[in-house]
Parts: sequence; C-alpha cells; structure tokens
Amino acid sequence: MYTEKVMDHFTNPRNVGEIPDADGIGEVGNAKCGDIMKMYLKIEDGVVVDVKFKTFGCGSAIASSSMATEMIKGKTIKEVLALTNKAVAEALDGLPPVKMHCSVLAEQAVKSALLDYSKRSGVAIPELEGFEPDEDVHDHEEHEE
Amino acid sequence: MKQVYMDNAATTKMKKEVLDEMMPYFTEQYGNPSSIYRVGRESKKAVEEAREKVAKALGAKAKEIYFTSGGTESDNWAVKGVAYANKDKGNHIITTVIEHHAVLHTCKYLEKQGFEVTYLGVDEHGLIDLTELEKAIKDETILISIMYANNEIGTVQPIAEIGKIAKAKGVYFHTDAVQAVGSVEIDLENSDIDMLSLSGHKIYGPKGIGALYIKQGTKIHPFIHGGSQEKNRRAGTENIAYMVGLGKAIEMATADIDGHNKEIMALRDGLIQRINDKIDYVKLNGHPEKRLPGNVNFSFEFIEGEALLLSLDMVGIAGSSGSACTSGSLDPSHVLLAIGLPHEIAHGSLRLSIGDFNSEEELDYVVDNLAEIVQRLRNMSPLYEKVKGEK
Amino acid sequence: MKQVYMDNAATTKMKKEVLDEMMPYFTEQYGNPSSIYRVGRESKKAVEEAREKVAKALGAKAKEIYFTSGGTESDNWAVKGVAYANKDKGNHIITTVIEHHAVLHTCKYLEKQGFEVTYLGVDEHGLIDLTELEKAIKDETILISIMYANNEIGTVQPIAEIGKIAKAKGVYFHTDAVQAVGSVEIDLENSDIDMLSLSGHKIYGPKGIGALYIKQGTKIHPFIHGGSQEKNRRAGTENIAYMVGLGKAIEMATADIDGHNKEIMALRDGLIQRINDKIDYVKLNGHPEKRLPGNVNFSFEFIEGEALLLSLDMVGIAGSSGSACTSGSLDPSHVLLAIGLPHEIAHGSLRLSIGDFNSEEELDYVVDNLAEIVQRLRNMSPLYEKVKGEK
Ligand SMILES: Cc1ncc(COP(=O)(O)O)c(C=O)c1O
Ligand SMILES: Cc1ncc(COP(=O)(O)O)c(C=O)c1O
Ligand code: FES
Ligand code: FES
Repeated sequence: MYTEKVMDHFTNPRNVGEIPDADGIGEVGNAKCGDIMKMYLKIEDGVVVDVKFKTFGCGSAIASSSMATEMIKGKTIKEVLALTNKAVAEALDGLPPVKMHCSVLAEQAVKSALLDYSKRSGVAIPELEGFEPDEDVHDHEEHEE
Repeated sequence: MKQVYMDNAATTKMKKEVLDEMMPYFTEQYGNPSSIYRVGRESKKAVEEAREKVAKALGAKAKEIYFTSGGTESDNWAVKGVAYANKDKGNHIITTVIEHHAVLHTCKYLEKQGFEVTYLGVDEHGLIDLTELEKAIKDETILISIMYANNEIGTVQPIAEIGKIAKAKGVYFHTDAVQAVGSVEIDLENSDIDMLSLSGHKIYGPKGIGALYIKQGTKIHPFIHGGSQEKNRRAGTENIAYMVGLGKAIEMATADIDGHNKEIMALRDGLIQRINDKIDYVKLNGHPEKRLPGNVNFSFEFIEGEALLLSLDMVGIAGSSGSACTSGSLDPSHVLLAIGLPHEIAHGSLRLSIGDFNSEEELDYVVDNLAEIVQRLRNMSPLYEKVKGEK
Repeated sequence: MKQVYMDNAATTKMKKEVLDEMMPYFTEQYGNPSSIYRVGRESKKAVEEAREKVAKALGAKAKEIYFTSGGTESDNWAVKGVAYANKDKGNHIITTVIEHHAVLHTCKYLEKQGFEVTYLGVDEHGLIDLTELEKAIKDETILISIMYANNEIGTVQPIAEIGKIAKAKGVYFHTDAVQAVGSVEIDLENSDIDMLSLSGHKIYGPKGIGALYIKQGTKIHPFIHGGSQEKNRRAGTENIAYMVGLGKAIEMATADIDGHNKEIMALRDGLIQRINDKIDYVKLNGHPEKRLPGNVNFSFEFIEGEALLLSLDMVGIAGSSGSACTSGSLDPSHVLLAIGLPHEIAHGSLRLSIGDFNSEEELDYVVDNLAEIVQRLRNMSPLYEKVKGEK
C-alpha cells in the first residue's frame, strides 16, 4: 500500500522534535480526524535554517511531515511557498488516493508556520494573505451505490 | 523475522484437519450434488454430513441449516429476507449501533427502500439496555437483529434475555454469531433465536462459506434465487469442499468450548495485565467480564492506530485497528464511538485477537515491541508533548 | 468399473494447475486482504492479480470485474441490482423463457415485487427473434437479460445484435455467459454488454466462485451489503483461494479458444453422428450450428430420462436430463418445452456434455452402452410397442 520511500520516512522520520526558540510555529488538522501536524521553523535572513515537526497521525501523515521538512530546509521563504502537497506526495513516490489529504496537511502546516512567522516578525508575506488551513481536508474514497 | 499473528478476529488460519477433509472435493469428488449418478450422490452425501455437523454444533436440526457464501451473506439474507417476507405485517426493524457492517449497511439500504430502523445505543462497555429494547418494539416491528458478540471490543450481549423479549412480543430475532461460535455455548433448540449467522473463516475453516440457521416455520424469502439447492432456499451450485470444511471446523471449534476458552483466556488476561503494567495512558475497551475469550482491545492515547499497525508489522506482528473487515474506510470505528470514546482516543485503538495458534512466548514478544513502539510514536506526537509538559 | 464423466455442463473437474495455484491460500497465505500487515497485503495482491486475469480474458478493465459466490449470485445481482437502482426510470424487464433458473426465478420474484417481465419465446432451435425483442421494448424497459449460450441445448444467441438493439434504445443489457466463457470469444470492451455473469466451476475452476462484469457507469445497487470489499460493491471477506483459482481457470480456458473448440467439436460431431447412426427415433435438440462446442442433447423417443440416467450410471457414465443444476425438480425441462418438444419427448432427453478430460475412446464406450440401454428401456415401454406394431 505504501511505497518504500513512505515507509522509510515513516520508520526513520527526519527532523522530529521541537525548536524551543522557533520563529514560526504552525499547527493544523484536528485530533477528531486523527491527524495533527505541528511545524517549527527557524528563519534567518529569509531562509529556513532549521525545521522540526511533531505529528499525530497515520503512516503517510508522518512520512509527509518528514518529507516536507526535508524539502524546505535551507530554502528561501519564496521557495518554501512554492511547496505543494503534490510535490510532497511525488517526492514520496506517491501516496494512495485515500491518503492524499495527509500531504495536504503537510503543505498547510508549513504555510501556517510561515504565517505565524510573518505575524511575529512583521515580515510581510503577501502570498499568504487570506490563507486559512482547512479544518476538514479529508477526502475519502468514492462510495459507489 | 518472527511473525506473530494476532488478528484472529479478522480471519484465522485454516487447520490442517479441515483442509485434509476438504481435499478430496477438489480432486476426484467433483460431482454436482444435484445429479443422480455416483459422483454426484457422493457429493450430496458429503454436503448433508457437513450440514449435520453444523446442526449438531449448534443444537439445531439439520434441515434448519442453510449454507451461504459467508457471514455477510447470512446477515443480508436474514435481515432482507425477513423484511420483505413480512412487510405486510410491518416495516420496523430494531438493531444496534455496534453491529457489523453486514447488518448495519443492510439496514441502511432497507431504510431507503421504505423500512424504518431503530438503532439501539450501548453503554460504555458495549452492552445494550434491555428496557430500551422493550420500549423500542411497536406494532410494526417485524425483526430484532442483535449481534451475539462484537467483533471489535468482544462484548457479549444478553442473548437469552433478548430472545425472551422478542418471543413475548412475537417479533423475529436474528443474531449475528459470527464471532461467538466456538467461544460461547449455543443451544438453538432451547433458545428463542429464530435466525443465526455464522462464518467459516473465523473458526479455522475456509473463507467464503457460512451458514444461516433458520428456525422451522420462520417466514423468510430466499435471498439468492435460482436452482433448487438448499431445499429451494439458497440457489447456486454447492461449494462442497467448503461445506465439508465448515462442518469439520465447527465440529472442532465446539468439541470442548470450556477447556478451550480457559486456555485462550489465560493468554488474554496475561496480555491485558502486561500492557496495563508496562504502558501508561491506555484504556481497555469492551466489557471487563462479558467479553470474548480472545479479544484484547486497547486505546493508546496520543497516537494513531494505523501508524501503530505499520510499526507492529515491521516487527512481524499482525493486529488491527477499527474493524479489519472494513478498513478500506478511514473513519474511526463506529463501535468505539458508540461506547463513548472521543474521536482521538478511538483513533489510537489496537485490537489484538488471540487464537488457537498463539503462544505465551509470542505475547512476550508483542508486549516488548508494543511498549517500545508506543513510546516512539508518542515522542513524535504533539498531543503527548502537551501532556508531558503538564506533568 | 470404467467411469466416463459426460456432464461437463453441470460442473467440471478442477484442473491440477488451478488447484496448485490455490493451495498456498489454504495454508500460509491466510491473511485478510483488508488488513495492512504483510500477510494481508499479499492476499490483496493475489486478489488483484486474479481480477486482472479475469479482466484480460474478457477484454474488460480490472475495475469492472467483481467477484461473487458463483454464477447464480452474479445473475441475481445483475437483475435485482439494476431493477432496484432504476425503478424510478421504469419497472419493465425483458428476458427469455429459456434462461437458467438463476435469472428466471429472480425475474419471477421481481414480478411479485411490482416489476413487469416479458419472457421472449424461442424458435425450434432455441433462438430468440430480434424483431420480437425490439417490439417488446417500451418506455418503462430498464433491463434486457438474455443468456449467451443455453446450458441444456447449447444454443448461442446473437449477442452482438441484441447488444446493439439495447444500446440504441438506452436499455441495460445483461448476459448470463456462464456456459459461454471458454467456448466463445468475448471482447467486452468492443461490445454493447453492460453486465456479464460467469462461474468458476464450469471452466475447471472451483465451485462457489463467480464474477460479474459491470461496465463502468452502469447504475446498479450492491446486492450483498457490508464491508468495503470489492470497492464497496460486494461485501464479505474475500475467498482468496477461489479468486486465484478462477483467475487461473479463466486464463487457461481462454488461452486458445479456437484450437480448443476444434478438438472438442471433433469429439462432439463424432458422438452426434454415431448416435444418429446407431439409434433410431432420436432427435438432436438445439441449433445445428450455433451451439456450444461440447453440447450434445438428444431426445430418445418412448423412454424417460431418469431411467436412462440411472442405467448409464450403472455402467459408469454420467450424463444429465433436463438441467442438472436444478434436477431436484422432475418437471420436464422448461427449455425443451420452449423449443416445442411435446412433454413425452422432453422427458426422454439426454444431455452429454463433453469436456477437456474426455477422449475419443470414452465416446465409443458411451455409444455402445447407450444403444443397448435405449433398446432395453424401449423394450419395456408401451409407447414403443405401439410404434413397432405400426411398422
Ligand atoms: C460480527 C461479524 N459479522 C459478520 C462478519 C462477516 O463475515 P464474512 O467475512 O464471512 O462475510 C464478520 C467478519 O468479517 C463479523 O466479525
Ligand atoms: C447458464 C447458467 N447460468 C447460471 C448457472 C449458475 O451458476 P452457479 O452454479 O455457479 O451458481 C449455471 C449453472 O449452474 C448455468 O449453466
Ligand atoms: S492522518 Fe488521517 S489518514 Fe493520514
Ligand atoms: S415416472 Fe416416476 S417421476 Fe414420473
């Protein structure tokens, strides 16, 4: 059901943990749906110099978080903004259709953290204007009748 | 790597004795039981002997046993068959919120076809309230369908009392005993059960065979129409090999239920205790006493079940989270929600179901690995972080 | 004693290659395909590979193939599933008088539930009339269900033409191809067939497994509700071993249909000729050309089929009279009556259906014994006496 990449990131997740003096923290999802993702960013001169995550969720949620952190580490804010859930899923060699929303969560956690950074630091990020993480990104398999 | 299979409530490994009895019907004994020549007559005999065995195991008459393609078909047949056959009498069905989807989705379907269904709730242990059941019965009620024992949390319902109530009110009573057969003594002749579903693959028999007990005189339509097999009530060329397998499997499973339960319960209670001792923030789901001998169902706070299952699989341990029969869906189990678990706790559930092939030594392996995995996943969890902070 | 099995239209002996592929799923590969651990994933893979094989054999997409418990369930599902799902559009179904009981009794049942059914007649060879079919279609028609090939007399219907008519009128077309698979080239992608039923045990696979092809976009209700197996359309724990067996069986049966038919037809034509030569007052039932390669169906005047079958059985020959799938009933076959046979001739019918395990040499044995038995029974018959007198 999962690719080797997913299983690798699930078993050996990169960048798990917290950053005590983070510049931006984003938390998305809700426990009701079985998934919460929390991202911590350390940003210097517009570059993500460190990132850590914590995730309550399934295998693909954990793998997506891990992959997302790898993909944004060392990148500029502009580059980070370009991260899509599809890119995360592709980097994992694909996710089952019912699990795509886990990668959406990863994208949104990153953006939430950036938004938090923007608020705290006063650095404007116009691309995030109006950004609001969905409460319910779950999109389960079609039920045919 | 070590392989420890702890998902016996989802399906079991077939016993060698069962397969051995089936084998001739895959080779030389291939005759159609409906035909009159020798190889057909021999098949017919095998089918009827298997039916006798199923009947004997349940204290029923052979002519009250109908073979089906599994527990799901049996449930569909019982519920739809009675609904359609009695719709001139009434259109109301009573069931519970914790039924297997085979009953639940059948009831949902019947609602769309003009039937009315009452779904009884359950208490924190998964038991229904008999007074509530009695109150739910009205003039239009034609059927009560309540499972014998739940597949997820193992809770065993007060079937005798439910039967009495149904009988007193003149309402048919069907019970899904797919999980109960082999773990609970069943004596249909001295019961008020009108229909009972069972399945082969939960008792070390083959997958894709089941039976429906239909008490003589019960008004029920056939569900699968066609040839005159099964006394004109269930059409289709007989799956002789599997019928023979089911006969052998149920014979073995009911030969010494008490002795067997004692062994399985010793393993179960040891497992429950060790998990309680070794891991904190856990909750045993289901009834403390009225539960299936092999059922262990725990919620582990702050983590999610699928991640837990995947991690266990990596060390060779097979368990389940929510109903394994329906895990195509990612919704938290309807049973765990029904006993009042908050969503996030329901998500962190793990069912380990013990079977005849498990050993004490395997359980050690499970507990050691489980403790480690739970800790690792918790260390990744933002929810656990908060609790630790509060400590 | 010599045993000659000539009832391959009733059921076939499983091929060794089929059983060999099934065996692992009776032993170590017992995992539930719905589960995520290794032994479950392997089962899932086996199921999907089997589905691919069925799809490939029929020129369909894998996602259009749904496993069932047999041809009978497939027929029930197709007919009832479409009827209930489209009843807002209309309540009229068209079928034929010569369908298998799996379709016929399902239609009879639906009539009691408020549906209207037209049963098309057939000519003396068992063929329907396309103009009659076209005329029977009305605004309320939602389904045409016409069998590909008949199980008793072997007549093959003009399926492509029927499909065209159905499509032009916007009516769903289901065909029971239980007898046709392996004998007729089927290419569903380039057909106007919306649903097609098949069964494992007619093609040297196991008994109790079948499939229903459902063209994408077809409006049909599930028939067996429950878990999310088969993409939420056919619930019940998967019979992995039999699915694998069906996959292998259909792969083998469709590998070289032409070559295979040539061999079987040579045996068939030889048998027909020798019976015609050796026995008088006989009549070949079914179409002279448009018939299944293995089907031989004769009426022997002045004698009764059961007596014939019993006598043949005593010399080890297995055949059938009327439909073997339904021989619980002693009524003369509805198919033979439909092609216009008088009752007494219908009663004296014998179907010998040739399969892959039959040999030329066996046919000699059959013809010699048959001639003798027919003569012996005729000598006992008061009807024959009269004819002799007239001569
Ligand atoms: C309580 C219960 N009912 C019904 C079923 C369905 O039985 P089957 O898998 O044989 O269709 C199951 C298990 O799958 C079950 O646990
Ligand atoms: C034409 C036809 N349809 C349906 C069936 C039923 O299939 P099954 O025996 O697999 O239920 C049969 C044979 O039994 C048949 O010959
Ligand atoms: S966290 Fe909800 S399915 Fe991945
Ligand atoms: S002659 Fe005995 S059944 Fe008709």
